[in-house]
Amino acid sequence: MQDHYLANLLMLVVLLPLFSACLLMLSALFSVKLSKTSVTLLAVGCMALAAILVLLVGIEYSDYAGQSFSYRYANWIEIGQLRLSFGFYLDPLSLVMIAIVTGVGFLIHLFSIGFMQQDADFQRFFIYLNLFISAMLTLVLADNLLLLFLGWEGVGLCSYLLIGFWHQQPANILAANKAFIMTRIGDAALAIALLLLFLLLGSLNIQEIQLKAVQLWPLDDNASQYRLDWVSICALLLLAGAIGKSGQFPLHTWLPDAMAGPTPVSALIHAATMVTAGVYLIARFYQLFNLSPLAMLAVASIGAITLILAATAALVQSDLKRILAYSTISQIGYMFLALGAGAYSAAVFHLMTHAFFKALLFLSAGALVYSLGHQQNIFRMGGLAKKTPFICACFLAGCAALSALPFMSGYFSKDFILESLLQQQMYGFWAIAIIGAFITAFYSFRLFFLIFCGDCQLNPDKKLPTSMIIPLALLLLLSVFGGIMPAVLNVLFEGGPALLASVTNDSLALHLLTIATPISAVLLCWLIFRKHSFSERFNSSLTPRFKYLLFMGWGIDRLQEKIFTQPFIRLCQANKNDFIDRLSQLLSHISQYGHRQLQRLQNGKLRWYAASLILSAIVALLSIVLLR
Amino acid sequence: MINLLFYLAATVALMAAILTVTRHNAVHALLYLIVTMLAISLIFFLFGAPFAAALQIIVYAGAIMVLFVFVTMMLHQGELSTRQEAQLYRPSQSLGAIVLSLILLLEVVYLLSVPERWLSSQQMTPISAKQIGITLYSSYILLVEIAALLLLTALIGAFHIARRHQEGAS
Amino acid sequence: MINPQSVVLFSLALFCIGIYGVLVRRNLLFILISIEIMLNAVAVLFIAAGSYHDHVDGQLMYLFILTLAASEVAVGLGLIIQMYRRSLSLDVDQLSHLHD
Amino acid sequence: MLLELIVILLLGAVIAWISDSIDNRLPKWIAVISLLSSLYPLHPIIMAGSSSDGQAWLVSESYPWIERFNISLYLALDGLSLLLVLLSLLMGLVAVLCAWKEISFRSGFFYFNLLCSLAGTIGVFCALDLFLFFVFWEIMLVPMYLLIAIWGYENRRYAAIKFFLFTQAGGLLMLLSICALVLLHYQNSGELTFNYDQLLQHQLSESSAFWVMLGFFIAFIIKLPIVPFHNWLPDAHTQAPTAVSVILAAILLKTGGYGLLRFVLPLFPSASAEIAPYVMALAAFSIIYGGLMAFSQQDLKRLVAYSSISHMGFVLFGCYAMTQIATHGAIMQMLAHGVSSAALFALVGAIQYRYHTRDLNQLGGLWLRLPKLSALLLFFVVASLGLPGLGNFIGEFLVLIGSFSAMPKLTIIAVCGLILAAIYGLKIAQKALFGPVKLAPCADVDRREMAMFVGLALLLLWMGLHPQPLLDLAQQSVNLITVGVEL
Repeated sequence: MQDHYLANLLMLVVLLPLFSACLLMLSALFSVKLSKTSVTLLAVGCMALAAILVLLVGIEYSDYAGQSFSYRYANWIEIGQLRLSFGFYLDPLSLVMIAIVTGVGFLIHLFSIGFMQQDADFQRFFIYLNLFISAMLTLVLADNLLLLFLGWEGVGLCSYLLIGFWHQQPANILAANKAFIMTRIGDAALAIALLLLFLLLGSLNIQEIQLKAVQLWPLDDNASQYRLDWVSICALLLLAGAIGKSGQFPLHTWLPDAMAGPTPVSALIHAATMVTAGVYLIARFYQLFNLSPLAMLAVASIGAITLILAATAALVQSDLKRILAYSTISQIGYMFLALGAGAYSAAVFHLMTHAFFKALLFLSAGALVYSLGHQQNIFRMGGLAKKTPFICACFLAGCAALSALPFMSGYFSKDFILESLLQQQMYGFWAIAIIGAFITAFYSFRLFFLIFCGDCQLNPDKKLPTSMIIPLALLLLLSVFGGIMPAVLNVLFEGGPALLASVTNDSLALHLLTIATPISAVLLCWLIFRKHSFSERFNSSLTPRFKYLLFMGWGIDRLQEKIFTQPFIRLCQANKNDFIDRLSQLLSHISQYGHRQLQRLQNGKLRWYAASLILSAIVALLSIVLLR
Repeated sequence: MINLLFYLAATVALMAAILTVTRHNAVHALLYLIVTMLAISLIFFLFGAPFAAALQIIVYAGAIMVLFVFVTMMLHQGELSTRQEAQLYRPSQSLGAIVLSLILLLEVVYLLSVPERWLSSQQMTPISAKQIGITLYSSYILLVEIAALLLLTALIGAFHIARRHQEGAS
Repeated sequence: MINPQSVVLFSLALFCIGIYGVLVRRNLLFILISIEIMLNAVAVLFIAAGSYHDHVDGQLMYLFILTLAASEVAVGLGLIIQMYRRSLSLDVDQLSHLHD
Repeated sequence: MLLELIVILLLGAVIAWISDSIDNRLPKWIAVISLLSSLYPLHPIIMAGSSSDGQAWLVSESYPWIERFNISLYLALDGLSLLLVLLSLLMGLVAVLCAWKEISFRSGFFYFNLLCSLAGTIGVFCALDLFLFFVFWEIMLVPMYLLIAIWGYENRRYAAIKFFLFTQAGGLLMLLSICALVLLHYQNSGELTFNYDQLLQHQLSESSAFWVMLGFFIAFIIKLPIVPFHNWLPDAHTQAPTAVSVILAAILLKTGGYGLLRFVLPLFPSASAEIAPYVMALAAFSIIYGGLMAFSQQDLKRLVAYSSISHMGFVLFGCYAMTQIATHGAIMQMLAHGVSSAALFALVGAIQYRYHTRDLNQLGGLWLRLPKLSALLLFFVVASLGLPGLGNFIGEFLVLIGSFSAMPKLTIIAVCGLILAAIYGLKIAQKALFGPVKLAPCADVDRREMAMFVGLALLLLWMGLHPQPLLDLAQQSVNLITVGVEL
């Protein structure tokens, strides 16, 4: 009975946003005009309801004491061995995820009411947003890989639609295309992983897969550790899927461009939820990944590379949202690093706090952009602290959390990651993470100082509506205090390092280092800012070329374009007229040529005919005589 | 002797034929053609086919040639062609034909002068018209029908083709 | 006894003269005349073969050739008349515009 | 019952033609009525279809025809053909709706040809006498040629002749193969028969089976079409009027897949198994090549046509993987592609009807002008690029997962086709729907179009979310196909 109740709750959580999206869509298709208020009520109302239902789910689920709960609603496909159903799987991990999705999602919905108020496509925006929420919830709740894939592609589609929301600018559409296609490359890898897992293990149910994987490929201590065996291949393919979705190196280049979408979208999809789907995927398959040291190393390496790459790129950007995008990439790199270290709880913890503070940062950036009339260049801003104190406070909290200043939410999670790295004796990665933390703190406060300190250049011309202030305030609280409840997350995974393990003596010094790093970065940043050394242009710097390289995100974008995109387009252009068609036309050309030649024989000259008649008679006679 | 007669007639036929195809004037050509026919007719006679020889002269040298001559004359109607014809006519031009025919005539006279010679000249037993008629109307009756059809068709066709189109189709 | 080889050679020579006429002359009338010569060459061969084999068929074939020649001449001359009416010329090469 | 079905359509065709002289609005109504009434003889089969009781055919009937050669009107339905017949009728309806306003020139003859072609197609799906099959195959093609040649666009004669030559060449090969098959059977058993069931029992020697199979195979892959023989399709689609494009994409291409499943695989199991790796490589190449070509097109209809080639590559891929799942996938892919490509062509036709252009460079910013039509176009584009939850995905997914065990490397190549699908799919959206407005305002979709498109969209959703009834219906046929192969 209780099962049914919980199952129905879960289904409602997923269906409510879908229902509102469908309703709005149908009303648009059939020309039923809805006022903005009713659209708001429907979309945000459903979202609020979903968030409340998740709360109920949480309460209900507490009875299960960490046991997983799964429920099959209906069969999907059933052919022989292939049995797929619409089934949800709830465990602490997915609970945390749906809580983040609905919670942050609701706040961002609320924020969007104000932000999108003036937009003509108000209704379309909320259709996409609700659709996204529903797809994302399907993704995190799915009990089999195909349903997960459904959600996975669904969020990709919504992301595409929302990046290209303002579709009249061709640049936005290009960004949207880029996002969809690059993630699609990852998705193809995920699809192959799915095929491979089904072939090897004969199931697509996530839990079953892991169970069978553990039985089939027990971790062998004697064998060489970094072997490319089947489990590694599966794990690496899953990783490739995660890389695409989560904007990790080398498929990260779409994410900075994705900032073309409306800011709430950037907050929801490209910071808080969708891009963390990759982290979720790996966390969901943690048993499988545990079986493959090679894949774990790959996860950690990719995390480390991305973390440094994106953080350094963020150092020199001038566009407010681009900085935040690079910072997101970098923070997800942290999560990957944690995953690679086996610290799944740490990764998910960081995912959660990151969702809070990055949503806060994006939303306050959105509020800022909104009140400044769509100005995004940070070098045009300055001294806004007095004009917009509330946004300033939000931003400060967000930056502090991002930089992992002590006792902000980001501090706990990042500290936890660093600690797990030490526990796993991954000192190289730990060093990278520390450097990354330093850079992170540096660029966040560069951002903060440039916007809010110094001389005032711009005047905000709009007041924030309440619907924007409330979510900002709530997120502010979450960013500051969101790190104090990690104990819940301890039950997420069996094994792996425990959360906030007792601080041992030998790591105390290192612990202090993790506290000191961001603080010193902030101080350094302040010094440089006082000397007015930050500059939008590149000529003032000692190494302008290097700075430009950083500005271009290490040139990876260019490289990809040169290596893949342009040859691809050139190939397609070259064969635009289909050479096979040409070949078959050759056939018709040959027969036409033959026709013309034969036509010349039929010239209407009687004597020519007589001659050829006689000639052929002679040839025929000769051949008869000679060949006999 | 018979060989000599044959070669003589054959030479006449060939020469006449060559002259036929090389003439510029159609009437001259036809004249030589008639000579050719006559020579061939003689050759038929030598081969013991008197019926064929007779037919050759009657139908070919007679009927068909008359057709040709008629047509040729039809094509050269009018004052102009008459005047041309007057200029063109020279008795000397018929000399070749006369000589060739004379040779043939001599041959025929030689043959006919002594009946034994005529008979002995035909080593191959001559085939009489009666034999031909019997065969023709027994085993070849179908071919006769077909030939009749062909002639009828040719008759109608020739009539139709040569008719003057009054409607002014062109 | 007439040598069969010489008969065949004679017939062939006559036939070739006919061909020569067909190929070389452009006047339709001459072409028709040449065809007559060719037909006669064939007829000679038939008659000769018939009498060598002492068979009546040779002369029968001659009869049919005669029929054929008569029909051919009739139609051919009709065509010549028609052509002359249209173009006032008997040049076959001028007829080539018929082909398209 | 099946004969009635075909006769109703042919009768409707004749009446439509005649009625044109009374009023030129009559033919389309008659077409609709005859399509709907042809469902009547089908309804007991559909009722019975859900409860399969292990028999090979859901319904079969046979009438003597040319007794001297033992040719009969042997018609039968199993799950596979029932599905395709239903698809044909439905898409026929869609085609008529597409032609509703577009065709005014000699409309009686148009609907005559349309219905004849449909009748031929349905005959192809039902016929189990090989000679009858061939007859229907031709009945289907000749009206199609006329439809393209008379009502097509600017370059219609070229396209029509190309279409005709390609398919006719295939048809000729098939005829040769049919004759060879029947004669070989006659030599071995002394019984002259064109009957499918009897020929199925017959084992050919290996070398002759290969050549006979090749004739059928080439005929069907020309129809599908698969890459070296594909080039009639873009031209035919581009030049054909919308309704004909719909029929062509939705149904006619499926006869190729059907032929493979019904004839090539069961009749020549060992020969098929032998060439399967090469065929799958060809199919994978077709998937990739079609995708690449689709991307480089400027003409919207051409683009969709090339995408069809890519999608039909999946059908061939699934057929020759010779596993149950992949065969199911091929069938699902045929159905889903039938619906989605029909909708895409209808939408392109609707755009062309409004703006008289299919050139992607001249379109642009359509979303602001025709928001509903654009939303629908986007939906079907997304469906055709294989979004999970819609029919095409189920087809592709089943094909891939079924083939992976057979040919892992080729399957991975085929998966790359999904990336290409995204690339060319988004190109449509980018060039036609988004960007600055280039076109004048125009009336958005009307009620007729809306009903049609929403219906198709719901159908795709149903296929994507609850494909099980379709899979169950096809199960019997799939068993037949794969069991033969596995032996």
